[in-house]
Amino acid sequence: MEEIIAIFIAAVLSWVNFVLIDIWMGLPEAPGVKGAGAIGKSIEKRGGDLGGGFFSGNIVCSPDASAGTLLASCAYYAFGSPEGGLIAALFVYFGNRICADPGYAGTSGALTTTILIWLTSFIGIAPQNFIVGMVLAALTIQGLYHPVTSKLIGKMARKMNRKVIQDN
Amino acid sequence: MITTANVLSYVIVVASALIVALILRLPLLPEKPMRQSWTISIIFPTIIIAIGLFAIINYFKVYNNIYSAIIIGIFSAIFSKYLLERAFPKPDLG
Amino acid sequence: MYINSTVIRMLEETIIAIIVIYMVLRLFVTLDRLERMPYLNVINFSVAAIITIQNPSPLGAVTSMIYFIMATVAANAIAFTIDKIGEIEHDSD
Amino acid sequence: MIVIDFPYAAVVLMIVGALGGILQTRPIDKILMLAVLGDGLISMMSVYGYLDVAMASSFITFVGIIILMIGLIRTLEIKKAKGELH
Repeated sequence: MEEIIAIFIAAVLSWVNFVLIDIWMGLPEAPGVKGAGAIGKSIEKRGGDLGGGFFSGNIVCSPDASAGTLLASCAYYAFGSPEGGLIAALFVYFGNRICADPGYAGTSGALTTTILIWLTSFIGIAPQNFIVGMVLAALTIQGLYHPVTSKLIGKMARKMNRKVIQDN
Repeated sequence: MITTANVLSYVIVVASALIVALILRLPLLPEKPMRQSWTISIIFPTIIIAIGLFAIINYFKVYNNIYSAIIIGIFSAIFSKYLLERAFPKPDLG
Repeated sequence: MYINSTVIRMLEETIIAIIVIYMVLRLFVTLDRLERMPYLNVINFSVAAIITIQNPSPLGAVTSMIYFIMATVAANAIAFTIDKIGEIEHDSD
Repeated sequence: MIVIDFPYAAVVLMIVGALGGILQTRPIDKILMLAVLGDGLISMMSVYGYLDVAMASSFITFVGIIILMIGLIRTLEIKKAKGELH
């Protein structure tokens, strides 16, 4: 029972971490590549919000703070020390440059996740709980029902002053 | 495992990379809409590359001394100044 | 202690397996092509997680990173191609 | 407590990828289902501990998918230039 509570807390923490960093780094503003714009317009056509759609498409098309959170917790769990998070930040930066992205979101996501896991290890939440928590968080954003989650992301983006920039 | 001696090594890596990058005249920060700029600066890629490379070497516990820390700082500054644009070029399509 | 740690790993494996089976069935049922891409992304997340959970070693972590980055590049190419094919067929009408 | 081992989920991934690749007719759907099949194969290999095979296979599968995509776009452009599309 304690493990289920730990996984739930880790899921909430990683959800807040990657959604806040992705919105702050401007993912709902514009699609980085062409396929992300197509996914966003498809979600808007099915009754969602355009900013949330661009957010979802950018997560699909390049490794952003969601990938930073997942890979940093994986590397922390495998290397057994906070050095894994630093190695994961390096790998995520190279992966971002391959996918035609500047790479600020993924690297800062990996570093903040490393600090977060190191802080929560004192209250008994292990890194493998963060791995499963990140998969659950990605499920709630990408997998359940796109119109509701894209409206929620669009509302948060408008509150954090990251509106959609119409350029085309 | 990060101990106090290794924290000193990480500080030496950061200081070495910062000094060599200042000599090579990289800018300290990207320009103002920071989340969209492609400028290679000291804070964003150089120190990240230096810390990541030194963490890989530090895990294997063979070359984790001060001299390799200084060499990795110099190498990461030179890499991000001259080779990074050539290895991972900026995309031209929007 | 050993039994406790295996029980923890079983719990995580069960959660990830349920997520993968749900997502792949939903991907098979859906007909819209662009709607499938987020579901494929969740499958990539789950597989990258299970590689490290089953193999807690540095090689497992490196395998997970390489898998996830290459899968993201492939998803980028698939989404770009779906958009491009729509453009080509729409122009030819 | 109910326990599901991950190889069952990998088997479901591979069966769905193979069935989808057979049943769906457009080339883009077939290649997307090939990606699902590759996911199942790589997860099955890595669950049983063959990490080097999984690493090489993840390189080869996804680079192959990218090359197939480039070939598909080129084929459609040539068909459109010849006027054979529709």
